[in-house]
Order: sequence, then structure tokens, then C-alpha cells
Amino acid sequence: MPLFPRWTNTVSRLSGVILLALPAVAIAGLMIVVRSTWGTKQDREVVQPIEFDHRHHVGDEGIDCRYCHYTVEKSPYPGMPSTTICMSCHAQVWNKSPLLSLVREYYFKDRPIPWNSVHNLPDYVYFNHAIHVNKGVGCVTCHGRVDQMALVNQAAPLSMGWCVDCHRNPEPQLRPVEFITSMTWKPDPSVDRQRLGAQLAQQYNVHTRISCDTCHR
Amino acid sequence: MEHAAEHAAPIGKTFVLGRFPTGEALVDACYKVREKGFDAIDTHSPYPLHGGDEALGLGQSRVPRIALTGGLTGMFGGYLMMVYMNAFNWPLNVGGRPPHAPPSFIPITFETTVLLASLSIFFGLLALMRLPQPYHAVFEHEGFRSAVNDGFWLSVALPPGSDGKDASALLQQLGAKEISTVQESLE
Amino acid sequence: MTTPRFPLPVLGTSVRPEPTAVELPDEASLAPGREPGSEHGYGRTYWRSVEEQLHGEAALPHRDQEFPPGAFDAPKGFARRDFLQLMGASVALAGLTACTEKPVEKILAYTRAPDGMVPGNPLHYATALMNDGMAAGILATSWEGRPVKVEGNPTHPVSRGTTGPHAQAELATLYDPFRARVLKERGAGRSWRGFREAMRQRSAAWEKDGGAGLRFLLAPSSSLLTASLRDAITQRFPKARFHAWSATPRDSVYEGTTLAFGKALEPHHVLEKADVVLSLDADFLEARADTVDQNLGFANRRDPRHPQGMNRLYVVEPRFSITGGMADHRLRLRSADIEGFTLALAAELGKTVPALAGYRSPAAIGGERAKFISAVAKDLAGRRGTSLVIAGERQTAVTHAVAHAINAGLGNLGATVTFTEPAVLDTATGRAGWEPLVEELRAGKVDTLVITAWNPVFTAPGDVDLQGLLKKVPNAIYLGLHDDETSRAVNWFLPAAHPFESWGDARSREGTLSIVQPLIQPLFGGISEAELLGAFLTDETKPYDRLKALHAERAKSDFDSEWETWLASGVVPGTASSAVTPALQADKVRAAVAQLRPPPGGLALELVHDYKILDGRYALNSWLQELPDPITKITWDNVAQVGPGLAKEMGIEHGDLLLLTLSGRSVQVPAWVQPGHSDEAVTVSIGYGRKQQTLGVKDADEPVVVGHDVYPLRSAAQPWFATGLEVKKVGRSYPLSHTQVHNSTEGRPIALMQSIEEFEKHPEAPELRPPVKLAGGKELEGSTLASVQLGVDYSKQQYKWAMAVDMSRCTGCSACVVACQAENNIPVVGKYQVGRGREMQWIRMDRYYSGTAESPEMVNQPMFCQHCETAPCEYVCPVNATVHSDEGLNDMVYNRCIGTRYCSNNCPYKVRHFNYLHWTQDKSQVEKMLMNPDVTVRARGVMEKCTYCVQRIERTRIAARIENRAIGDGELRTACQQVCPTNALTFGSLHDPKSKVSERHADPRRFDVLHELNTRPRTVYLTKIKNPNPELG
Amino acid sequence: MAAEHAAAADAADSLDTAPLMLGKQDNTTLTGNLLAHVWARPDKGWLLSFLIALSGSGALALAITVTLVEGIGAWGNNIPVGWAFDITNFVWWIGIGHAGTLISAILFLFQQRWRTAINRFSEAMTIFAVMCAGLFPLLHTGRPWFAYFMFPYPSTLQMWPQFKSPLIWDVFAVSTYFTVSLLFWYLGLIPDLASLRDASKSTLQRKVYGIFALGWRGSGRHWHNYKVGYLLLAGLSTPLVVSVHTIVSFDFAVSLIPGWHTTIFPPYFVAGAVFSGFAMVMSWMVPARHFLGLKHVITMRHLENMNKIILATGMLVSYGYLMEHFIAWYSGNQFEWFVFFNRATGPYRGVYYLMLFCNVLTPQIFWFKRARTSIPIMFIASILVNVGMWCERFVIIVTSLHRDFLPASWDMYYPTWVDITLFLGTIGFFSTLFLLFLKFIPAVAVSEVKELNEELQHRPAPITVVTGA
Repeated sequence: MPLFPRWTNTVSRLSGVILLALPAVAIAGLMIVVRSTWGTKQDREVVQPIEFDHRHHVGDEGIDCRYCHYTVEKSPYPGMPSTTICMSCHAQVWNKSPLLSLVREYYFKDRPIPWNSVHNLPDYVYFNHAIHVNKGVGCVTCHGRVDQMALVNQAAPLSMGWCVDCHRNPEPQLRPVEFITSMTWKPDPSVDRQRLGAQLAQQYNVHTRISCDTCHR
Repeated sequence: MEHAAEHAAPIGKTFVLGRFPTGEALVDACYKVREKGFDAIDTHSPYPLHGGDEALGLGQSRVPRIALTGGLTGMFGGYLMMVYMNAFNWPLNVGGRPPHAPPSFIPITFETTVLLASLSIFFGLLALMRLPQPYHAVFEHEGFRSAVNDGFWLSVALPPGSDGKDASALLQQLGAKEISTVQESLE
Repeated sequence: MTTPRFPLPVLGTSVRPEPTAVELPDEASLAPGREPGSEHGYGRTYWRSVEEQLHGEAALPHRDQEFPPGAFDAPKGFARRDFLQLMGASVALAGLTACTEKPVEKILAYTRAPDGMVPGNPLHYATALMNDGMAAGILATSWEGRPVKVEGNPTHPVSRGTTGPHAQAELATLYDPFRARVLKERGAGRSWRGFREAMRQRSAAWEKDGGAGLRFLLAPSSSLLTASLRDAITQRFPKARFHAWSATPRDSVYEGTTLAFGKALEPHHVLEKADVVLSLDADFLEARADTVDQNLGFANRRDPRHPQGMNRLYVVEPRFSITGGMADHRLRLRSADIEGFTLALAAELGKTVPALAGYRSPAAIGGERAKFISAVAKDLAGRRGTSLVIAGERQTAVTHAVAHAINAGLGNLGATVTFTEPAVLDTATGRAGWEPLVEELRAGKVDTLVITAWNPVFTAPGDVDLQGLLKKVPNAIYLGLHDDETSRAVNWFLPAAHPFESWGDARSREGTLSIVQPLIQPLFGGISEAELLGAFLTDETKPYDRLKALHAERAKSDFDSEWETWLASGVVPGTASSAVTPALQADKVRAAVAQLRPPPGGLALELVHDYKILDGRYALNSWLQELPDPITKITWDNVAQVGPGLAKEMGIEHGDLLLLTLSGRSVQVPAWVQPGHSDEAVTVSIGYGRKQQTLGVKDADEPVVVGHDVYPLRSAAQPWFATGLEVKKVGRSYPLSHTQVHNSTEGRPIALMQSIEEFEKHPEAPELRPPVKLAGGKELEGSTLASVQLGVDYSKQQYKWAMAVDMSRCTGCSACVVACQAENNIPVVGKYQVGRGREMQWIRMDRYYSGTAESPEMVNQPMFCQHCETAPCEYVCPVNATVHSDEGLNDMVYNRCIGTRYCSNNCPYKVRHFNYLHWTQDKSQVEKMLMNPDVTVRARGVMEKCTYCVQRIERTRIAARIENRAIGDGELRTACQQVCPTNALTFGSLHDPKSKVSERHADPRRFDVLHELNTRPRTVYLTKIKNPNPELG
Repeated sequence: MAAEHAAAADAADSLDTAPLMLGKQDNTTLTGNLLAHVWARPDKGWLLSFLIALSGSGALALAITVTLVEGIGAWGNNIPVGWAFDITNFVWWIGIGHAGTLISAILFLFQQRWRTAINRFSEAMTIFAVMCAGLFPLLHTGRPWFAYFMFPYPSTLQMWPQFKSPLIWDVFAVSTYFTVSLLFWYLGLIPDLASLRDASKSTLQRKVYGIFALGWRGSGRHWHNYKVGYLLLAGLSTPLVVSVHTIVSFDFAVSLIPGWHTTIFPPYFVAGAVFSGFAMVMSWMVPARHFLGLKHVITMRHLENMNKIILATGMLVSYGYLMEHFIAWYSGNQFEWFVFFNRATGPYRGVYYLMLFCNVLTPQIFWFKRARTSIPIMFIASILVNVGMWCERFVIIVTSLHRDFLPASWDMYYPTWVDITLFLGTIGFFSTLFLLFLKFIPAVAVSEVKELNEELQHRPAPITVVTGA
């Protein structure tokens, strides 16, 4: 009577193959996960203390981004609107709306509104809004169609690779600064995108750097 | 084999086993058995037999070619990987050294060469030897356990249909001590 | 650091017009020993109340995201740390970064955005810092209401845009979580209102007797506000008296002028004009806040190419001081003998200078000293009107007077030394200042004593038992930053507001008035001196209004607009006191001299204020404690410095505990054998030896005693030096942590020094032939060796950053080290870890001695990352964590670093520092406010090093690129360059041939440290040039 | 043909001083006593030593935990001494591993008959030593949980490793070395596992060994390929083993620190590795052959040959020292010269002189046959050599770092208890694995010994490794 029955041949070879394949599969899986929208947090829904609807303000009312995010052109930070800015309209408009009761409460108590940050870079990354906005990188390029978002969510992966890709070849992303905040601007199809980009890069003297100290300090 | 499968109900291979007192006896026997027209034979011994390969009429081994292929893959793969990563995909200014620095790439190239060669040898061997194969018909015979310790066995695979009488007889006359006919089980 | 702007102080959410003390809810909530940074930590209560009001507990912000009100996105600064911490701690267990889920960060915007503030861009507010009452103007860089960096104010005459180490470290004091936060009466919490009430009740009694028992012991001050308050108080209580006390009195200076000119005057030394300088134990180069301008004046004349030629410095002193290190010739002398030396010099000069005839040396002087004197005299006499004799603050009035006489005789008055009325309110801040008070205390005449001087119980000389005397005072009040010896001895203790937290004014040495404006609300509800004094008046006016009222009449046109200009620029124009040209009362001086007797021989005790913690007022400042002493390189300790001769004679070695006994009182101090130190004296610095919480130190959560207290040896009569010292070896040794164990260059061509003649003969640095030019002849390259490998072509880039250090100018004051620490969030590691060679300061101030142990020469070489073009650290990093930027910076990417330490091993300069432990862990909220949000806070296990302040480069670059212009030379300065009092450091782009740094790179004195390794450093050094007197050869 | 063989045999004989195998053996007896120690129940001695070794491994686990929780600060390392015990241990262990590969591969290529009895043993040692060594490159990093940055994988950062760094070479070299040694060892083990499988009485043992034996049945067709494969692996391992320690030496030679920046390092490190490796084999074999009753296959001849190699490599190492010092003086480079001056006179001179004693003087005793054949002497000598080689690495690493170019940066290094525990812990870990090996796997290559036995009995020729007709 032999030690092992015949079927063990198949089993043993199969298990051998699996043993080798397992780590490979695991590593591949991890790589896929970090690239997935879950890994990049793009699918994460961030609920805000106040139901602020960008669709309404940007889309319907067509308010320029810079009206609220007022320091985006001169500061690394886009500038979150101070409650005063909300009230500047909502003192007259909807000044009784229950939706805005919290805003009024914060305002009259002179307390800041604790917004939840959506685009959250690691703290060792120094992204500067001012330079990008001044050199023709539009809001929509990174933040997506905010005018169509009820609840703002992260549009781009914001991975280093994603940043570097653009820094290596910015031209296709550039647009005339007068349309910087436009959500709908499309380059005139007749002109070649790359050419237009190159021309803008010339005009705004864009030269992107990929040295580490560009973002890490 | 297929033929048999088509017509009759499948039956496992049959082997005739015979143990010989010494390696030399076994080797001689091989020649004789092959003269008698049994080509599907194999020896089983605790260590490689002298002239065993010739006795079984085996030619050049394929292992060296496998090794060479693996080695070359490792060599070029390794070097090109480094060139791509450090010189092509993202050439960084590292201490003013040239991004493509052949001397610095040699050690890893060597390692990858050896690594892939060795892996291909090992797994190539397993493939050539059809291992792992915990079950084989020869194990059906309890006495065959001596084959890896102190016994020298000759196994003759019988052509389909043959009952193996002639083979056993032959072995007997060649001086095999312990002769038995084993059949491969099907489950 | 964009182009400096001086915006107006923001009135509104971020900075309130006047500090307000916390109204304490009830005594119960004031359990003593409250944990720092918790309930009464700035902000905490604030936020909690809001959040709770609005949404209750649930809505409380994540504990790591608390920050001052009005701070926008401030979590960046803090969360960065926490994030890296997370990596360090939890990832260690989790194993993968992906496994750490960061909590959603909160963004808190202003309710009403203050005008002029752009969140994310720092503002610079002008204010002033005082040392013993005398101001130096500074600019504070403020992030959303959070001051995180101090710079000198270029428009201020004393600061001239630079500061010393203390101003840089002031922020560590401001954000010290161990600062007192509770107003107490005999240990029990009280409220500010309660205190005022108590005073009001007492004032009834004082009004009757005119305040006969009301006494004030104030810190030296030049504040006009304080002056006006004092007048007001004396008006209300005519018999009330004011005294000033400082453990570092400048009395002898004023007594000296009184003796020489008949009235107390403030001397100013115009070192820029002086060809020959003689320092009589005057350490005028120590870069103290009130005298920092002298460094620049002196350094400008150390340049061999200076039109008036290079100056020559003689120093006579007992110990080896910073100034002594810069001297061309030094004479070791006990302080007690310096009087005699001065007279001998005067006598010698008298031979040629008629005005000085008739001086006689009390004791016969021979040998080396005589030689020295004659040489100096000859040199001085040869430079009439351009020579200068400076007497040190530790010296006697007579020495000062004779020094003045010599200057007068040499016609230096009005030329190299000028005089103004003193800016300080009290010229007597030492013994003379408080002796009457002590008498009254002894007599028990004082019923109320208000103390704002820093911790007099601790700083009182050994023969005055102030603690005991205070017991006799029924109502003793102390205003202090910390709970200390004095606060325990009084019955009312008031937590003081830091100068950065309160309104006030101050004058600099030469009188210029600066308005002191608050940069932040009082963190711990501190009270300013002005407020305290105000409590003794009937009108409730706030200091802010008093101040404006006081200065109202200065305005030429519209007060409010001018007022804001004053605030913005940091100085009130036209307030510098006019120079007076006094007449020397030669006969009086001679008379005084006639009394002199030669001092007794034997060992002398030399007390000095510490370079780092002065008289101890900075003892709790961890940045200064960790700063290596400029001379001894010792951290976290004071030592008894002995000369090499004495050490040999007594068999003393580093760290041996010595028992110092003087007139019956004795203390134990660890010994330090100091080259160049007098063999007849033992020098100890005051201020150490207090049990203290050492802030930010990994291994010491418990309070520990730091250093050794030598105040007991001090006597009121002889504050600075006394003969008759007995020294005994205790037989035990004491562990000292110093950052440099080896003091000689081993003859290696590292820190080069040459005499002026050699320099004239062949101007190139000895180790270096003129810099080679590349093909094209433009590029100046670091190496002079024929290179085995081609350089990288940097000419395509707009800038090519580089640095140059002029070692002729560097005094080693170490201001840069602290500035770097403040700018780059460099952690403090504590005495034990420093002892293990793990200090983190990015600048290592290398100090080498040459020559004999008796009269060594000192070379200082600030050593930081050289940003080698062929950096050895880079090619050994396995993960590309340190690589070159396109502009030639040696980038260190913390988040890529895995910490193999190979780069440090392969760095020939050993300027990289490794986070061996998690230094930045568990900091209180208050400490976190100190962090510069522009710089990553490093976690455990990563390498770090000088980055050429890359965060400043990038900010300036972005600002410039937005305006589509290039960065101008000098627009961008590194922290160390900006602070340097002697302008020894230059930074800029080599592509601009006119830039300062290009000039220095082209200077013949330029040499590259270890250039033979072909590292091609971007940081180069200029040889130190000395100007010895041939006669003393 | 036969004539040549005979000649070769005689040539081999003239060197054969002592027999390679004692007594008359046949396959049955060999099977019996070579496998005996596997069947035997663990005796007291084994249990005791295993317990000690196990506690050593425990200590290692503790030290590792402390290091991970506290950080590298738990060690004595500082600036300037960024590497100390960690890398010293790494180099030491890697070096020890080399003897195994040398014996099994190089001696195999040279057809040294005496290798057969000891190769299995030393290969096992290689593998365990490399495991211990591998710990340190990982542990010594400040953030080991990011060590995967060192592997070339496509990351979302688009960052790659930096292939100019010797550390990366190390990563590849050590992992390759480990993999290849493991394959080589296992390949050689297969026939013996089969032998165990079929010789055992208990079904459980049969099944367990059976699984690892992969169903080996001593088939002639298998042997046909097997021999070639084994030979090729041996052929690959030979340059590999040389490359590994060469690359390890590059860690130092490629840097510019005086005392590290030396062209002689590669050969001198390899020699040192073999030196210490053989010593370690000796230290284990002497007791093993005694307790496992292998004296008849591991004879005095083996031990003596090994002692000869220890002597030879010892001389190479001594030559290395000599050259280092000579060149340092001859170069006229003051930094270089100072380092060696400092080694002999500086604060670490004790270690330096211990190194000289153990590595230069100790082996000299093997000039004498009496010493070469005396068990106690060779045992003590082998221990001393191991100590000496550890000191050598310490001297090279620490004394070079603690005083390099700028005197202002000089400082001292003192180990902490964690440093020491880590080192002793690895020794415990090594012993644990080794004792397990001795318990469950035949300590000598059974089938090879049988083959050798065959050879010796009717000595036709040395083992032929040429295949085909």
C-alpha cells in the first residue's frame, strides 16, 4: 500500500503553484487598492456641518470662486470664506431660512464654522494655490466640476504621481487666466491644444519644476 | 495510451520491478533488458549509478540550456530595469553622478543573473523530473522502499496488454532478487 | 519671508488692544499643578466653550487640532507633527502606511476676516525686546496671530536688522507651557479683580501715611510709560519709593562716568572708527540685545580690504571670552589686577601724552605684562582720535574713570566714544540701588513691597537673605513669568505677561524710543508691569490708552496716523538722545586713583553672567540651555573655568567637582580646564542651579536641577570678583554634556587663519590657489582639483544658490544656531542625549584652538550642510531621499527617508542629524504654537540637515514669479544670515555676478573645506585674518 | 580512460593523510547510523542546549521590540557613529555564512572528496547565518516599516530606488544569496528526505518527510538531470558567494571615509568571511560529530583540512591588515594615516589588539600538526577566530566613523544593553535553528556519502561529474 494515493500528485503540484502565486497576487492586489478611488479617498463623502450647495452657488447663481475663496490668488491657501462673506448676501437673501440658522448662530456668536476639509494633502506636501492660479491652472483642473457637486468631493487622486505628471508636461492643462475659475471653458477645438498650451506657457512664463524641494520642505 | 483509453476501460500502467544486489549488476541488467526490446525502463538507486545514464541510453540533459536562458533574462532584465528607473523614467541629479552609471549597475546585474539562472534551474529540474509526484506505481510494492536506501531496482514499464511474464522472467535470469509486478492505481 | 511689509497691528480678533487677565470662575477650578497646555492652555477653553455651546461634546475638535482663535488652517502646523507621529508609532505596529486612516481635518475660517491679513502668508510686526531695560528693535513673524520667528528690525539703530541669541530664543519663553498661569494669594487662586480690590482697600491706609510703607522693587527699565506711572504713584503716595534691581548691574559704568565727568552718562563705542581697540575685560562682542550693534561696527573693520584698514584688538581679561577669542593679542589678568593694569597703561602713555602725565601704577609691573603695556601704549598713542579703550561692566568705577581719562587724553572723546544721557530710569540697579531698601526691610519698615524685578530672592547676593527679609513684609507682591523662589516667598503672586503679550514702550541704549506692541493675547492671562502699577492708581485707564495719551504730544501732525507709522516701523523718529561732550575732571580721577592700594594676591573668584541664560532669567529656555556655550561648548550646565596652569598644579580635569569657598560661603561646581584662562582665577557663570522643568526634553519629565548655583558666593559689595578664593577637589566627577570634545584641528587645513602680512604677501587662502574657471570662464566652481568627473551644468537654471562664511567676522556668538532652531522647528533633546552625541542643531559652531594652552588663538567655523555639488551623502542613499535640486540645493526629503544613516556616515562634514528618538512627540498645545508651519516637523527615524532655508527660497520664488520678476540679491536671506550680528554669512545666487555671495566666492581668501575630496561645496569660507602687533610678534 | 582515473586517484591519495571514512561501511549500515540521530529521542544534552538557545531567541525578540517601539535611540549609535553593532553583526553573520557555500560549491567543483561529509552541515549554517544577517539591514533603518521603498516596484509616487547606492546592492545580493543557498540546500536534501521517508517506521514521519521528498524515487532518469542541475547550481553559487561579500565590502569601500575608502576591501573581506565561516563550522562540528556519533564519517582528516584552510585564510587576512596600514602610510594622506594611528592608540585600541591577537596570532598555531589534530585546541582556536572577526568589523566600522575628517565632529560610541542583547540574541536564534536542523535532518549528505563509500571501496576514480556518453 503506497504512502500517498494517486490524487496527491495533482494536489501537490497545484498547491506548489498556489504557494508561489500567493505573494505575487497579494502584492498586485495592494497596488491596485492604493490606485483605486477608495485608496485615493476619491470616493469618500465628506459631510459638512452646513448644507452648502456648490451647485446652487456656482452653477445657478454663477458666483465666481474667488468671491468666497478670496485669497486663492495671493496665498498658498485658497481662503475659506469668513462668515461675514456668507452674511453679506444672506443678511438680505434667505435671512430667515432655517437652513442658514447655524450660519447666523456662528456669526452672531463670533465663532468660526468648523468645515471639514475635503482635499487633504499629507502635511509634508506644500501645495501653493497662488502660483498655480496665476500661471493658468484652472480650478476645475484639480477640483473637477464643483458646479455639479452637491457635496464637494475629491475629484483627482492627488497622488504624487498625478502631480508629477502635470509638472512634467503642464501645457495641456493651461488655460487663459481670464477663464481661470470657469467650470465650462473649453479650448477652441480649431486650435491645437498642445500649441495653445505652449503659447500660454510662454506668455505666463511657466516653468514647472520637479525638484523635491518644489513641494517638500 | 490514448488508444487503449478509447476502446477498453482505462487501466493503470503496469511495471515489473526487480532488485539487484549491486549497482554494477543493475547497470549491466539495463543493457541486457534494452537488448530484449524493453525501452521504457528505469533504474532506482540511492545515488547516481556509474554509467547509469549510458545504460538507460540518455542523451544530453536540457538543464544547461534552461539555465542559460534564465541567466540571460536576468542579466538583461536587471540592467535594463535600472537604466529605465534611474536614467530614463526619472533621471535625478544624485550627487552629480551620471544617471546612467554602468559601473554602479554591474553588481545588481550580476545578482539578477544568478538569481534567475538558479530559479530556472530549480524549477526547470522539477518540471523535467515531473516532481512533485508523491504517488508512483513503483511505490505500490512495499519492498521498493529500499530503493532510496540500499536497494538497486530496475523497473520495466510494460506495453499495454502485456501481462509482464516475459519481463519478470528476463529479470529473474539477469539475477534480480526480488521481482514483483505493480499496477498504477486509478484513484 | 516675502518683501518685508510692516502692516498695522490688527485690532480685532487676532490681537486685542490691551491684554486682559482671565477672570477666574471660582477657586475650586484652580487645583494647583494643572497640566500645561490643558484647561488654561491658550485656546482650549475658548474652543471647548464654543463647540459645547453649539453642538455639545460630540462636536469637540480632534484633540490635535486646537489652535489659537483666528488661526486659519493652523492645523497644518500641528497635524503635520501628529501625522508623522502616527507614521512613527502606529505604523510601526500596523506595518503599512495604508493602514493609518487620518481623521478628517477641520478647517476653521474667520468669522470676520481681519483686514491686512492674508491667511497662509505671515505678517511682520515691529516691536522691541529689552535687556535690563534697554531696547533692541525686532520684527516678529506672525502666522495668523501666532508669532513664530523673531528678526532684527533694520530701521532700529541698535538692532540694525540683527539680533543676538536671546531675542531669537525669546519665543521659547513665550510659549513655555510651564509659565505661571494662576494669580495666587498664598498659594490659593485669586482673580485679577480680587487683587485690585485688595490693593484698593490697602490704599486707604497709604493715603493716610503717604505710602511710607509702600516700596517697589522694579526691573531696570527705560519705559516712559513706567516712568509716568511711577510719577503718578509718587504723586498719590509721596512717601512711596522705587528701587531697581538687576543681577547684572551696569552701575560701574555710570559711577565711572560720574567720577570722570561729574554725572552719569551712557558711553557709546564707535567701533567702526576705531583702528586700535583695547578691551579691559569688556566683552563687547557677546551680541547682547542692548549692545548687538557693536558687533557689526567691529566686524566691518575686520575686513582686510576695509579702506581705513583692518583694526587691531587687544584684550585684557581673566577668562577666555568671545571678545578674547577675536583678539589679536590677549593678556590673562585677574579682574582685581586690571585696575592696576589700567593705571600702568595710563602711566606708560603719560610719557608721550601730556594729558596723562602723573599717573602711577600702584604695584610694579614687569616681564610680559610690561612688554604688553608698552606695546599697547605705543599703538594707542600712535592712533590718537582713532583708538579706543573700553572698560568692562564687571570692572570698578575707577577703571572706567581712568579708561575715560585715557580716551580723553588720546582725543577719542566724541570720535570713537560718544556720550548721551542714560536712557534707563535708574542708573543704580545693583547694590546702590537696593541697599536702602534692604535696610528698611531689615528694620521692618516696609508693609507693602511690589516686586517686578526678575526673581530677586534667587539673584540676591549670598550675604543678603532676601527670603528671610520678605517674611517681615506683610504684603509682598511679585509679578513674574514663572512660579519661582520669589513667588514662593511672597503672599501675592501675579503671572506676568510676556513683552510679546502686552503694550508698552522702551528706549534703546542711545535713546531711540520704540513702542512695544502685543503680538498675541496673553497665553496664560498674564499681567503687564504697567497694569500692575496702574492698580495703585485711582483711574482705571488701560495701559494702551495711557501709552497713547503719553505720546500724544509727540505727534507733529495727525497723531493717529503717525502713531500707526511708529508701530509699523518700530521706532519713533527723532527720539534718539543728543550726544553730550562732557569735560573730564582729571583731578577728581587722580584723587580717586591716589586712594588705590594693590589688591591682595592669590586665587580670585570671577563671576560672569552666562552667555546663554544671562543671570538665570533664561534658565527655563530650553533653546538657550541646549545651545552650546560659544567658548566651552557645554550645554545644560555651568562650570568653574580654571586655567591650564592651575589645573596642572592641582591635577584638575574636566568635570571634577570643585569646592569653592569664599568668605565662609562655599558651593560645589564642576571644573572645566579652559585654555587661555588666568591661572590665578576661577570663573563661574551665575544663574544656574535651579530645580526646573526642562521643557521639550525627552528624558526629563521630572523637574531636575540644572547646573550649580553660585549666587551664595556673591557679595553685595563685590558682585563680580573677589580675591581670597579657596578651591578644593571634592573627589567626585560630574557628567558634562558638551558638543565638541576635540579642540585642535590636528594640523588639518580646515579652519584657516593667517596674519595680515601673510595675506598681503599672497592674498590667496593658503590651502587654495585661485578658483579655477570652467570652459566659458563664467562658472566659478568649488573645487580647485582637476576633476575626475564632469560637473552638472547649472547654467540653464535661473538661480544657483550658494553661501559664503567670512571667518574673520564670525565671533562664534551662536545667534545663528538659535535662529536656525527657531526657523526650522529643530527639536531640543536634553542634556543626556546631547551627551550621547545626538544634538539636533543644524549649525555646529566649530571652535578650534591653536597655539599654546596659556595663550591660545581661537577660530570659529560655523559648520552646516555644504550643499556639495558632488555630494557624498546622495549617491549612498538607497531610496533617493536626498538628491540635488535643479538649482544645486542638497534636498533632504523627510517623507522618503527610511533612516539608514548611510548619508551621515558618508558626510565628511558630519552635518547631518538623525532623529534617534521621537523628539517631537507629546508636545503640549502651547509648544505646538511655536512651530513654523512652513517647515515639516520631523518624525523619529529620519535624517535632517540644513536646507538653505528652502522654505524661504520657495516662498520668495513664488512671490517673485507671480509678479513675473527675478529674486533680487538680498531679498532672500536664510535665517542664519539674517540674524548674524557681524554679517559673516552671505547667501544668494552665483548666477548674479554682482551678488554679495558671488563677490565672496571670488574673494582670494575663499577656500573650500576638504576641497581635496572634490565635494565642490556651495558653502565656502573666507580665511580668518588677524592683525598682530609686530612688537608682540 | 581508466588509466587517467587511476592516476588522478593516486594523486588524490598522496595527499590523503588520514582516511575519509573509518571502518568498513555498506549502504545498509550507512543508512542505519547516518539517520540514527534523527530517529533517536532528544537526549538531555540536546534539550538543555535547545532551551538555552530558545531563551536566546526570546531575548532577540525582546530587543527587536524595544528597537521598534523606542527607535534606534535605544541603541548607542549617534552622530558621527551612525553604524555600530548593527552593521558589525550584519557583516559578521554574512561572513560566517560564506563557509557553507564555499564548502558545498567550490570544493564540489574542485572534486574534493572530503567535502561530502560536511557540506550539508555547513550549507545549513549558511542559511541560518544569512537569516540572522538579514535582520540587521532591516532593523538598522530608522523606519523599518518603510523598508519596502528599497524594492523596485511601480509606486504611486513614481519614485524608484537609487541603484548607485551599495545598500541597494546589498539588498539584491543578500536576498539572492539566501534564495540560491536555500534552493541548493533543498535540492541536495531531496534524496535524503526520500531516504528518511522510506527508512522510517512511523507513518506520521513517513508522511511528513514524504511531503518534502516530493516523491523522489531515485530514478536514473531523474539522477541524469539532477546531477547536471546540482553542478550548475554549484557553479553559480561560487561566483555568487564571492560577489556577496565583495558587495558587502563595497558598503565601505565605495564611501569616502578614511579607513573605509580602500580598494583592498573586496578580497580581504571575502578571505575574512571564509576565515570566520570555517571557524564557525569548526566550533559546531567538533561537538556535533561527538554527540551525533558521526566520527566515522567526519574524521580527523576533515578537521585537519579545515584547519589548514583556516590557517591559509588567516594569513590572507593578516596580509590585508598589513597592506591597509602600509598603504595608509605610503599614501601620505594624513586623514587615512590618522585612522590607523587612532585604531592602535585611540580609545578603542583594546578591540584592535584583541582583533590582531585572534586573527593574526591564533591561526599560526595550525602550522603544527599536533595543533591541527587536537580537538580542544582547534575548538578554542575556532572560537577565538570568531571573536576576532567580530572585532575586525567593529574596528573597521566604529573607529573609522568616530574620528573622521573634522575633529570638531569627533565623538565616542558606547553600546547599550539593547545592542548587546540583539547580538547575543541572534546567536541564540542561530543556535535554535541549528539544533532543530540537527534533530530533524541528517547532518551529513547521506546519498553522497554512500556514493563516496562506493568510490572508496573499489576506487575507480574521483566522483565523475561529467555527464553524457
